[in-house]
Amino acid sequence: MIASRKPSSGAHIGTNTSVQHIMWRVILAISPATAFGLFCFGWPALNLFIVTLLSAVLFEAFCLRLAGRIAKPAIMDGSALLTGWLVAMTLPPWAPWWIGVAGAGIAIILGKQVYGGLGQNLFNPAMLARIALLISFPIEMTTWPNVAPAFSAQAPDFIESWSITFSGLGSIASADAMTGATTLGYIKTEFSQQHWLPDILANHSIFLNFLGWTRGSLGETSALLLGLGGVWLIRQGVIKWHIPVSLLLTVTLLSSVFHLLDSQHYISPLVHLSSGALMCAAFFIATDYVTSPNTPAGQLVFGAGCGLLIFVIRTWGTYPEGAGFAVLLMNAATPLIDHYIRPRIYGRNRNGKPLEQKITVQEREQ
Amino acid sequence: MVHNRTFFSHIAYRITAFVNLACLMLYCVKNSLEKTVSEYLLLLLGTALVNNVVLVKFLGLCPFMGVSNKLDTALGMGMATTFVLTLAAIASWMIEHFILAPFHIEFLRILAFILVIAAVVQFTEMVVHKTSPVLYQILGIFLPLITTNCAVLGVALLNVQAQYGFMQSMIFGFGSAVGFTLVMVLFAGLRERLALMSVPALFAGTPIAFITAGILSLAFMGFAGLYK
Amino acid sequence: MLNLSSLFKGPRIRGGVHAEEHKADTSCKPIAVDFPLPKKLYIPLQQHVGKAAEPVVRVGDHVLKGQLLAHSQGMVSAPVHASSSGVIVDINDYPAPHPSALPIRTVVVETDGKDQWIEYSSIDDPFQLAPEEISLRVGAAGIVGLGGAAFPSAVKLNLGRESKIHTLLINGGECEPYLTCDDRLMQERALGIIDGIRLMLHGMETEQAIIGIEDNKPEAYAAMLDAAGPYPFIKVQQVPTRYPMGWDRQLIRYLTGREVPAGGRSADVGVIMHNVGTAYSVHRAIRFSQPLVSRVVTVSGGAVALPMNIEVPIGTLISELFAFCRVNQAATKRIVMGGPMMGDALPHSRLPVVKASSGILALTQEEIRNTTQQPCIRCAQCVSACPAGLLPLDMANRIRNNQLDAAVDIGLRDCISCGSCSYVCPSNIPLVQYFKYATGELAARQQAQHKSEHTKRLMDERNERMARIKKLQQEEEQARLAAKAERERLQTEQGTLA
Amino acid sequence: MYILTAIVSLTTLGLVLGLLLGIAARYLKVESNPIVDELEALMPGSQCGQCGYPGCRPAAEALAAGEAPPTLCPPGGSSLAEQLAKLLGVEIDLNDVQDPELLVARVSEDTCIGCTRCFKLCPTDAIVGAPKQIHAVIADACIGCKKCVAVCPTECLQMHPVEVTLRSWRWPKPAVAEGAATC
Repeated sequence: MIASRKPSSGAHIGTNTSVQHIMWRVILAISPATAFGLFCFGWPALNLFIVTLLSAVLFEAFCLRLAGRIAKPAIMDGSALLTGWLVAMTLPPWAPWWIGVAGAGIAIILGKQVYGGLGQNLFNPAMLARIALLISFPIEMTTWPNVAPAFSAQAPDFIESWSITFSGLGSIASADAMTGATTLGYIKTEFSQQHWLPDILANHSIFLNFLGWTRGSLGETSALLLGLGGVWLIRQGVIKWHIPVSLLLTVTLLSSVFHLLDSQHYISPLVHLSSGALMCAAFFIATDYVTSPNTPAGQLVFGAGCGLLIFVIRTWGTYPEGAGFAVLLMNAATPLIDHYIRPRIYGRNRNGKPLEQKITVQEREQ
Repeated sequence: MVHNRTFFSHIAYRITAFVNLACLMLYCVKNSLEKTVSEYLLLLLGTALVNNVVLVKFLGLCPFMGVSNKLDTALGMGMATTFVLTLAAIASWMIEHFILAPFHIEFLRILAFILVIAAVVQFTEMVVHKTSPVLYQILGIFLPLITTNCAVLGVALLNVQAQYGFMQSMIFGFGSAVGFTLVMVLFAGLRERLALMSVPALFAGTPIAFITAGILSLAFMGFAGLYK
Repeated sequence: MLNLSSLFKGPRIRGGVHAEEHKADTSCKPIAVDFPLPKKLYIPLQQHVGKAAEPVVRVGDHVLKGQLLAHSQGMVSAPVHASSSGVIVDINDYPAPHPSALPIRTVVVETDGKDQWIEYSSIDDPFQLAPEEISLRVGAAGIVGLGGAAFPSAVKLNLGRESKIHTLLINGGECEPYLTCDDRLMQERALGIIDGIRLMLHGMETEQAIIGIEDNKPEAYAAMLDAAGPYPFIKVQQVPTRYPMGWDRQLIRYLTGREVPAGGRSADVGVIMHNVGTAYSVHRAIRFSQPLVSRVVTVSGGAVALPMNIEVPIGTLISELFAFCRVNQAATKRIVMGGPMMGDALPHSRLPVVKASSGILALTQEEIRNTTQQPCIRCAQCVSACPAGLLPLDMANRIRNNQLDAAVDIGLRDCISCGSCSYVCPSNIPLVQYFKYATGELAARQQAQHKSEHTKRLMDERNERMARIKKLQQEEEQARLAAKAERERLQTEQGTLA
Repeated sequence: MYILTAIVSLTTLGLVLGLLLGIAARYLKVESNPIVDELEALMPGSQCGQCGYPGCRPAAEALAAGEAPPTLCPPGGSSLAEQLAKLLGVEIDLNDVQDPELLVARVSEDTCIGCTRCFKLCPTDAIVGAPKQIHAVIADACIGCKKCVAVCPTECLQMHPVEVTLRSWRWPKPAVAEGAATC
């Protein structure tokens, strides 16, 4: 009767969840939105998507080999795939291939492996990659192609898409006819030319925007699908509701207050909520385990902080989309939130001193 | 956890001390107020976040890297620097307007400013040594080093360069100090978590701290354009 | 998924996990009493919290069932009795039922098969006895907490009487998966338990008792309800099923709404808690003055062909118990004494059953939590699972980096090692082992500190003694020199006189 | 003309500030450095000298002055190193400080001739015995300083690791997941 030599303690039984289990379910949750995005933007988007995923996995394998650890298990747990997927989702659909590779490189190497692999990074790798690219390659990162469903007339066919991805947009003649600004970018440029709200959004339909039929990043156009994926993930218990709810609530509250005060200068909450980037940030980027606080109260504060920063940057900042910066800044604040917001320990008050609930003898007499 | 809660009340005590100091200053120059309060609030936010003295103007990097491995010491250092910076901003404005300008000896500006800053730092050192010897022991060499902190002299010179009035230069000094403390505390939280991680040996210690500081400054660029 | 309903219904519950119970295969069968008397019984002298018992018998003595083998020593201790009649063959060191299986002084009784009780006088009305007499008899019967803590019950009874507690709590929770011995005990011997509770109330001079039973044991609840019918001061209450509901402070907070202060005892909030098994053995001890010589043990697990609850004499070897229940030895990957969440993994089965072993599990590879560790992804499932409100991931992080004091700062002392965090961890990190290692390490450092203070005192005393001796020698030296000089002076004077 | 005003203004400024600092210095007087006493209180105080300083007080002063690392005291082991580092606010690498391997002397009865040389030397009087009688070592008092082993003529005094009993058994530290970066 040989039992394990090494004495093992703690619970001898366990839930059979594992890291792979969680990662694959998150990937499942974001696949509908990505599929819709790939459908909207056709072949070039698919090329970019595959290039980004591949380079993410290759970079991860390379770093693990460099660190002298066998790469196979770490690759199989899907974390590199998920990071690459999220980076791809935030890129402009027709971006050149080297944007995808650079994004994946920054996310995996600088965002994760430098800190020591899974579970050790301080900042969300996908957002780090997006911000680094946005600041270093402003042109490539802000050319938004029109929605051209895969098999419709104006969609580039397979060969054309190959040239778009691998030799840049300049290669095809009618490049500028095919691109334009996203809703938020358009509003910001209009504001700078002193046109005010009611007439800018005259022909803009919030519902189409919400569905995802608009210019935008590869996987972040359809707020509806992202929202559904997020709710499913909460139902599955993979993420908690605290961060998405407090983030969306803060953005809606702030935007409705400002919209009521001055509807000419501040866009309505519906326009805010219909942007896919906000939904993706709320459900998939801000709720990244490693870089968000670990207590529900802390998560509420984290979500509110993200919402506030997103609103501030979108309204007054130079960059149209504030989600990336907001999440990075709040990731920097997460250790502080964890340090000061802790659950109350049983038998201790908020300051950690034992409770003075001792029952005096007289009290027991009556 | 136990000690940081008492430290929390310690900070609250210091903040209230600064607040009534600020109110006192505000009161004695109230009549020279020509700008509205929201103007000052915007200036404060602008200096603290938008052009943050450490992450955007890259001033005061040596204490930022040197003292930020523990949250309490970072907070202590931030408080000490705030105390020095605000006093230095006020003193430098006075020297500029009452001594240098009337006698046209602007060429002595840096010398005079350094003299005042050194005095203020020496005074702060005595205060810290008296109030909390533990903090004094932990900050060690970095406390007198505030004199050479380029943020302190930098802010004083920027005040003069931007021809800020008395109120504005004080708000500018206080704002950049708040920005400094905010970033110090954020960075200290990050480094405390880094210390518990198994970072690859190649990056362990200072290299990973530099990378993190770089990413933090990248994140602060999000505030660009918020305030001209 | 946490069932959120129980969260809102009882706002006073926090954390905990919902483990699948695996109780079905043993909770339907009655308690088996047909266990063949083993040839040898290995009865350890230390089966309780506190000092080990001191043997009063010698090798070769013939003893009867229930006869005192070793009396208790000091304040917190419990006597040990013979589980069956026979001859003492050895009093020596044998492996203890502990993960390390290190030796412990054990009395080995070779049974003669007669299983003859020592003569005892059953008293007619125990309620005439003085309360102190009740806790004296409970102590003499060697009764300890049967829930797994094995704290001598007499000490608790005295503590309860002195601190005038107002409620006696009976823990019928049995929240650990696989274990059903309390459940069957309540269903079959409810009257004995109620009688034991009344005796304990009398012994502690308290007015009311509350029995907490998890709502996944309806038959036990029904049996206890009608057994407690005639006594209004004994209330039976259902509690939500969520591990660790059986943790005394969780039950106290749920049933009485009060929280035991950290570092304090449950008596500080006027409550004492006992297990249902303890109540039953108090009933047998006072009514029939039968010491604690046997207990109901749940034998279950994937590798057990005949899982059952069985009344077993204390000191039976687990290997014999496994043989009786036809356990498939090859399939057994881990033997666990106690519940699967808090129990100890035993290295082999040639270890005796003791007073605190509420269950013996033979787990197969599928049932065991898989041990391939992965890095912590800070998913904070353990934070929401911790009933004491701690941060298991941060504590484990600090312990891994040898910062034990930092781990104590964020609440290591309040960890009850209930296993909920390592149960839910998707990366299979042995969190509870980190905390047990850290607590053990801190205790070791505490001892080293005491030892260094002790040796410092010894050194100082020795140095003083040496200094004193040297001073004495110097004084003698001077005295001798002075005497010599005196003698010489005398001689010179005599010389001059002569 | 400028030189004169420059010199005058700067000197007056210096004098005024010096005056202010002088006044402040008197109010904010601080006596001796309290840190040294705290450090010494933490030390085991066995004046063993293994840290290279003649005693615990000089070692504490060196620590306060920053000349010595907090890991200077081997008997204190990692717990003392951690406490010293916490008080001094210094960052230390705890893994290379191993706790001293606990050794205890034991007399093998058959070869002891009762020469009493060892128990005269033992700093903590841990060895008991009389001339021509077999000696014995009290395990609790022995600090493993190995002085007696050197002086025993018949080599009967040997150092043995303290053997683990059920009470002193400790849970081992779990192995770090091989998945996490081990380098």
